[in-house]
Amino acid sequence: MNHLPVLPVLVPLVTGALLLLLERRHRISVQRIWAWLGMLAMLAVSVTLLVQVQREDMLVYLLGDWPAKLGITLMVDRLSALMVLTTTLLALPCLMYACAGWDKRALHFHALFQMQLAGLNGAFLTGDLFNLFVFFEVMLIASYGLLLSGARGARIKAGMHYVVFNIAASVVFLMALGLLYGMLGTLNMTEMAARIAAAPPERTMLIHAGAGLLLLVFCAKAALLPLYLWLPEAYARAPAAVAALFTVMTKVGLYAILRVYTLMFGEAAGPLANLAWDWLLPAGAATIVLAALGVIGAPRLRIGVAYLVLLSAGTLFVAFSLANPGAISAGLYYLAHSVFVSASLFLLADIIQRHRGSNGDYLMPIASMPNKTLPAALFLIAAVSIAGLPPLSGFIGKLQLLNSVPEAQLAWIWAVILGSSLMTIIGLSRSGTRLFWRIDSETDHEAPPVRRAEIGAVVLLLAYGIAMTVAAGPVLRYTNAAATQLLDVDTYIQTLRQTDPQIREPSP
Amino acid sequence: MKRRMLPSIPQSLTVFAFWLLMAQDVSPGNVVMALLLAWLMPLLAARLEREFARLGRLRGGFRLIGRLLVDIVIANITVARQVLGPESRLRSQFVWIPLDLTNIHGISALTSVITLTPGTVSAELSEDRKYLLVHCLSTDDPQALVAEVKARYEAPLREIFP
Amino acid sequence: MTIIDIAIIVGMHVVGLAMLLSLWRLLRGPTAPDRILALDTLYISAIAQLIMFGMLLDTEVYFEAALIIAMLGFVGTVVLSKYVVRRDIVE
Amino acid sequence: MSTVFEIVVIFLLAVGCFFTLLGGVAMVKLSDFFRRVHGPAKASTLGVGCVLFASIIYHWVNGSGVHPREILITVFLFLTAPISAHLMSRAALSLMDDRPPHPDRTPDADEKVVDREDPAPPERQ
Amino acid sequence: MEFAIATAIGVLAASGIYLLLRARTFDVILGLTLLSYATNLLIFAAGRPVVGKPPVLRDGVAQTLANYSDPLPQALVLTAIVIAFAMTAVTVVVAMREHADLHTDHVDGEEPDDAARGGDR
Amino acid sequence: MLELLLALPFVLALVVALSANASRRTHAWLAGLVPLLGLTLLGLLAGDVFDGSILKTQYAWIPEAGLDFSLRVDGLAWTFALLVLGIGGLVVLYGHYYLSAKDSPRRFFTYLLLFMGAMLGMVIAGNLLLLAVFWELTSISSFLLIGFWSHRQDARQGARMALTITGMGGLALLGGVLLIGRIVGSYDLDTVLASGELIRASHLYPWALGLVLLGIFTKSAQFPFHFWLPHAMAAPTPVSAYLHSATMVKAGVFLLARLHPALAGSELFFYVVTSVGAATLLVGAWFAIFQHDLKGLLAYSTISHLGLITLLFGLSTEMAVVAGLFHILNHAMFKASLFMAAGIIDHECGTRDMRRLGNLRRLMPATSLLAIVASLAMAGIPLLNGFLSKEMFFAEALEIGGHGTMRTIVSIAALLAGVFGIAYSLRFVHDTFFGKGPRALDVVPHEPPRWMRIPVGVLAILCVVVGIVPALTIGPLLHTMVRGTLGAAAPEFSLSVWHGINLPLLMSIASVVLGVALYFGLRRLLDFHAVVTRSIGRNVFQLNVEALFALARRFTARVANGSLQRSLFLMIAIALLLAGTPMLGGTFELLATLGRPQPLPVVGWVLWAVLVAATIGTVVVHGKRLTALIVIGAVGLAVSLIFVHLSAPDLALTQLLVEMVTIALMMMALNYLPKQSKVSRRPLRKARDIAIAGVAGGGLAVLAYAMMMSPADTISSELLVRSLPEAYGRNVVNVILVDFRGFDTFGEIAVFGIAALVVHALLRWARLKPDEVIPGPPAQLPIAADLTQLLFPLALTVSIYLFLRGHNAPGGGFIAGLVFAVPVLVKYVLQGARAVEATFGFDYLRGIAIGLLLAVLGGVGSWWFGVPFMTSGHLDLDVPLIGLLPLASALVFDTGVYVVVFAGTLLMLSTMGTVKHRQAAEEAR
Ligand code: NA
Ligand code: NA
Repeated sequence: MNHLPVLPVLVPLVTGALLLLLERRHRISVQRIWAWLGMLAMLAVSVTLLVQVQREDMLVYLLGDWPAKLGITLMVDRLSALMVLTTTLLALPCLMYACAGWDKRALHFHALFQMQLAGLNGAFLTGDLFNLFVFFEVMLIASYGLLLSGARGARIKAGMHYVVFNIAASVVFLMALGLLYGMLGTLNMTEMAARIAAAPPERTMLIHAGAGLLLLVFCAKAALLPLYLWLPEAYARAPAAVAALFTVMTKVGLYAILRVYTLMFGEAAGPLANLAWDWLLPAGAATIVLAALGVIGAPRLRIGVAYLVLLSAGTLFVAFSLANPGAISAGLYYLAHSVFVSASLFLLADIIQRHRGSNGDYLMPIASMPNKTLPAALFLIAAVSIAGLPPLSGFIGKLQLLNSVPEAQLAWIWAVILGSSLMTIIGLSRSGTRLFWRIDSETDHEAPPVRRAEIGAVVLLLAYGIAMTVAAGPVLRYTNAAATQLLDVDTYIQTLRQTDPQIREPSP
Repeated sequence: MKRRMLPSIPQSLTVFAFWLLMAQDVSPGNVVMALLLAWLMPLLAARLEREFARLGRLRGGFRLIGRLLVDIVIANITVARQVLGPESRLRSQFVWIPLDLTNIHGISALTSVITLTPGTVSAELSEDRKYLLVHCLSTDDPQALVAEVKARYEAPLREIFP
Repeated sequence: MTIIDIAIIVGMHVVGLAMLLSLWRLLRGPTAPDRILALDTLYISAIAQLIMFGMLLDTEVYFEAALIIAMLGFVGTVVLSKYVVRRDIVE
Repeated sequence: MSTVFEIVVIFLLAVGCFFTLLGGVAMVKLSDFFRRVHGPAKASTLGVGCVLFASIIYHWVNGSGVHPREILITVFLFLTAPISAHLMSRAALSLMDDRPPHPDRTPDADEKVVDREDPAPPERQ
Repeated sequence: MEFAIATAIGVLAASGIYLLLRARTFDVILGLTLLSYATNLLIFAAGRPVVGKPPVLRDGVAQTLANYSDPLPQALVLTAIVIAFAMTAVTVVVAMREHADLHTDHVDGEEPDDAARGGDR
Repeated sequence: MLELLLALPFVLALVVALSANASRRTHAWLAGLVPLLGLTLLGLLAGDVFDGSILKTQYAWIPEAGLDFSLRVDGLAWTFALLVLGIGGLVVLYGHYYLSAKDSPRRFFTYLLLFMGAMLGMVIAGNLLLLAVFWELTSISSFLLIGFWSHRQDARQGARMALTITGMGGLALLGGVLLIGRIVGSYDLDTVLASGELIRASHLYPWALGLVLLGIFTKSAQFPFHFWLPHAMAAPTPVSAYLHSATMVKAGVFLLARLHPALAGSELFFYVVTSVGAATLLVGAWFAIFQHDLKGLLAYSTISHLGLITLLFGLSTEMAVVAGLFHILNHAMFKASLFMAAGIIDHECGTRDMRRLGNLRRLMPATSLLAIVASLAMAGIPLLNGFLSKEMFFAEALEIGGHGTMRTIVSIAALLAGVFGIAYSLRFVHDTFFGKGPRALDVVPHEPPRWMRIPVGVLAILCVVVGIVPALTIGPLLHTMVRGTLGAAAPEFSLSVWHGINLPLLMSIASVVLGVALYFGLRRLLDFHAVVTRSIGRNVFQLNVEALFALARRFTARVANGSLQRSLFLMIAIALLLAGTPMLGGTFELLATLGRPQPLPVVGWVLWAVLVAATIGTVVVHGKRLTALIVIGAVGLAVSLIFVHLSAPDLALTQLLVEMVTIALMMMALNYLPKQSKVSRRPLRKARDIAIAGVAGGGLAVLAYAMMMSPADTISSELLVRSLPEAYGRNVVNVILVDFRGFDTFGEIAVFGIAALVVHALLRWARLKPDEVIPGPPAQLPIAADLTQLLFPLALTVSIYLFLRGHNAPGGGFIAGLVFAVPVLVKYVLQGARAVEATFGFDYLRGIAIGLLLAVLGGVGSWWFGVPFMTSGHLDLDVPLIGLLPLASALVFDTGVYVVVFAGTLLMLSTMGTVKHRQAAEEAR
């Protein structure tokens, strides 16, 4: 029996629980060691998962050995494995950064961090819609903790907005679940897909309403226009390591959209086929435009970076709603890239903030910044990458995306995507020149030490991007395969129905 | 030692009976379980209690309960009349009942009893624990009420909670 | 339907009326203790409803619910009253 | 089921429901908190007690077995109802303009009117 | 009965939404509470509620949906209740902290007139 | 070898960047290695290239995107590489002496090498996409170079402007390249160059051409994008010499040459490129006359020359291409040397302002001589290289076939440009080296170090040599270059100084005469000193950028103003939109087809009434918080009773218990919140909210009703059937919770535990002030406390009972955990926190951890039997005396649930309840 699919949830959960046990009695160094052991185990698991998925196409894990439609199923396809690996790779430098000091100042940091990973991984792996909700909640509540632990003042304020907004979205999620279960009688996504395809016309309206609410939820989590207002402050106020980890949170919403609206409301869904994409394409493009304005208008570096996260979300919306294998593949590549690079920018912003003393990361006052060479160089790499300039990963992602736009929509989508790149260049070149070019190194305040772990974390994140650039061929082959697999709904239904429990009777 | 292992025998007995009653089954398994709980639960409870009730003579207790049941029924009817009748006829007032009971468990029991018997609701125990404030729905003679409470309920309770 | 069933149903309606009366007090007030009292009474009436419902269906599954209300239903009352008295619930 | 039991059950039910209703009526009809509290504090308690006994007898006789554990509900109710009443009275007392003075003490002179709807301590008003 | 349940859901949802849109943290929390009641009832309603058929199996009664109500939505609602509670707890505490740190209970952490005068630099 | 050539600059850039402690000289030598070695490599390649063969290497990089790492060297690429490396070498040498002690040579040479690499990659790329990649890299590295003196505002602005304009062009180019790829199906340069017909025939051709040209024009500073170039002069002079005369700005015209076979040959191409080139030619030349800054003059002259080259490519005849290529080389020579000369002057005099300079031929004769030679080349004076290409230009301008108007226009433009060219060259020479001056300098100028002069000298000598014997010197190179550009279509031509007296020669003479006249005429007419030159383009750009920033700032602040109410309102509105759209058609029809609802007894309506009245009551009194909390308690109770009524005892229990805990939580919080809401004075907002809430509620009610009335089709019947035999439980809800969907519960307790952690983390160190404090000692509640003494152990017993029985009757871990926690809560309330915590002494935090681990353990146990996580096992333990003891493995899991719920609840409540104590303890310390 291969238990690998459940490990991405269990490993961080157990690690988190152990860390909680250790908290009272042991020094921070002991906690860190355990946290790292957990992380390394997680890394091993995610890599193995990716390898196995490439070999076997799809892993189905029937929890409790119940037939798929009775219990909860974990379904690992290429997309899930990719998301899990991305999350793990992101978490490593985040943890590294936090271990440079923040973890001592935020109560329960390590436990919450692991729980967050468990929630993320669970959301990526589950094949059950309600279970998706549950893991969304695990992820969210851990994120509240990470955002608010050790917080005061302005961060609490941002937290309030973030928490309430997400809870309201969760309420809508539950409503959608109620409607969908009421009409379809099951919660297994694949089974739901089969039932939607066979639904009689008088049921369409209610299913459609449920699907619409569900779409709203995912868009809210993914920060699509106009549901993005919560994001900039929350991300800009979060502690650096946490903000960096959060870059993957909007992607969970995107993942969910991709999963649900290809599997359940894909080509086979009859009158409900492809119901999401018509809404999402223009909204995604509009998100890009507004986010680009946000990047330019940001008074602080971190706000700007938060808008970059938004911009990447918008780009992904466009990519996914084109709903062809090429675009989805490009989107997946771009997703991983944007996660890493925007994370590195959050971390950098924090380093910069500390080095600039009381001026923080505000762009307006002219402030000196000691020891700026290394941060500046790293900022340059990150900026080039996130703006989609060659030769780094952002460029490759956008290139592939541009390549997959069908000719009918070519002009305006290209204009939006290339235009957003230009706006990013304008915005980031201004930030960069203001932060690093203002004054020579002689300063009025003492330079804080450059902590090696912090710089290391940024370097690691950027190294991912560079690795993705160098190995773009294999990576894109993988994402292509993932996208093709994703659109092949019949195989999902077949695979699921052919997976029998180990010892129990299959469902009649 | 006994105190640490079995903090309160009355409590243990209560739990034992309680479990069997609730499980509605006197199989050996349940008896073992009941014994186990009868030992463990008071231990656990003891972590939260400063002092357990010390019981005196219990004989008076059963008589008290019997009397109480009758009183509750009879006096409820009185209250029904008073409530359903015109409100202007009610002569409500507060009465301080001086206490002879010093045992807090006794006072508690008295308070409950007063509240459960109709016509009176105990409202407050003075800080020095010497008086109990009682609200009467309708009485013309507070002193008689005080006397009746002391005789009917406080006296037997003083026997149980010396 | 037996005569007892009819009695139970009538009883449920009577208790329902009692609940409505409590509701009236709950909404009307005027003081906080009045509302607390009304809520407390609603809880107690609920026990009667549960018991009669269990009788009607001849089932025991509502026992636990009734037990819990009887045993812990006063928690709300305790907390609310303590708040009125002291503002600080846990001192 | 024998008629005797039927009569007993119906009687208990009738009494129980009557007192429960009485509690409600008392609450609506009477004009002052301390008068109202009399109703629920015991009428309702007694009423529910009666219904419970009716239920025990009913289940016992009606075939689904003796369920003496329903007594436990009564026990708990009788344990907790006084606590509730006591605490609510404390709350109401703390809001009263003219609290009954402690018999050993003279009344305070500076007691003032308080907002009964949502009480605040006098010194803040 | 369905009509009653549906209207109850509607009233709860409408009230919840109205309170959710208020400006004070406490009102928002109340609104979320009402909304989650509405949601729970909605999920519960997905099981096509019936009276008196709790899904606790009895001997000799065929194990079909004719004799027992749908247990699955009940389990879902249970989970939803618990999660809603957890979320309420967090929100309440954030509201406490916001009031303590920012001296206001406005959801945005500042009174609107403060914001008009000039917020973030 | 091509790889090695390309790798050289990048590798050495890295080496330079990392050699932090090396001396200035070392840095320069490391940087100098690149051109030295690079030129050697080029030399090795020369044989093959001059023979006309095309050298290629290719590696797959991203085959999915058609992006191969392929390098390709033909005559054109080789020549450009020569230019990049050759002038690069001179610039390194020059730069070493030019940089002051304050400038970091490490930074400078790193950037310079990066640029060199990017430029080299661009010219030898064999794949169009790869070319675009390097193209953007030149923009980025030039941004760094222009901003090298980052403390100067003009440097920062110039750098950003250059980046913005060329970055935009780069993105356009990328788009164009992608379109070409779409048309051709490949980005391979050979394939693309061979597909000219195909490309020009495609309906995408205008788009592709437009985008590519946008890239080219921005990079080569063509009108109207020319204005960035003068502002890029804030860069150190070696950079200007290198980037803004010899190489980067040539990238555009290089691409024009490179893609000539693929794109040129259409009317569109001809008109667009020619007119833009002509406009640039004139604008640049005209503005050059009025610059006071030496580098400004040179920059505008560069613009003009780039316009000339562009114009030549626009003409598209073979000989025009030849002329264009020739002028690229010539311009590189004289302009680089002029920039360096300007740099020397700046270096020695401390100013580049021609109004303060003059008569320098006395002070620095050698430099002056070289600069004058180069200026004359720029002016197109015979026997210098500039003359040759200018003659060819005049000749081509006069020979435009078939375009009458265009011919006239271009010819006049050519003549005018010649005139202006003479004028500004004259101004350069006259104002700097002759006349009076210099004025008000801080230093006495003298000759620079020898090694600084040598690069200028080399280039100036080249100008002369090429000017005199072109066929011998530059001829073969130009031939190779032309062959590389035009391939088979390359024309035969010969370079000679004297073509006899013809129209072009007459034009040259005329332009010299008119130019001199213009210069001196202008001098007489207006005082050059007083002429204020303004860059309109720059102002427009700056205004636009500022407007963009202002718009972005205002818009973003307006929209994302942090208002939660707005966020929520939008969410609800979108929900209405998304769920309402499908309902718009057919709701009534659907409702009409539904059957009759089940009847509801009066008791049900009573519950309904309680629920609805209490709900509305909550809304009405929401401003008074205590009241609202009491009233909402009735809502909770009504919901529980509805659950009871509708066959959900477990739900009712859970709801009741959660209700109790919630109310405690709320009351604790209320102590630290204002007791009343501020009254909002916004009736419109209220009305809007009531409306949207009403619509949403109504919509949801309709959905719920329609859903309930639709026939159910659920998998639950199978759950009912399999619950007892396979999961050993009668309470199917509980079986679902711990078995069928145990993983949900698993996540749920994680949520619960984390929530407790969050509460703890938020309040552990918080300083909270109660909204109001009631004076006096803590309330003693001895009677209530005493009565709960009996309650407590019984409640615990009930908790155990519910826990053990939960699988078969209402109950289970969650409910039992709460039944354990609630009495403890009562203890907290009645006895005070200190009393409880002193004696009770559980570590709730560890409880949560242990509970979670237990839950995992309960699930993992099944692995031992080779079945998936959480597969329940069942064991009937036959214990002597006790009898059969049924043990389900789900019990372990449920124990975990129990512990987490108990510990989590109490962690939350105790943390909230003891804020004051912790604070007091903190203050006491
Ligand atoms: Na659950
Ligand atoms: Na349960």
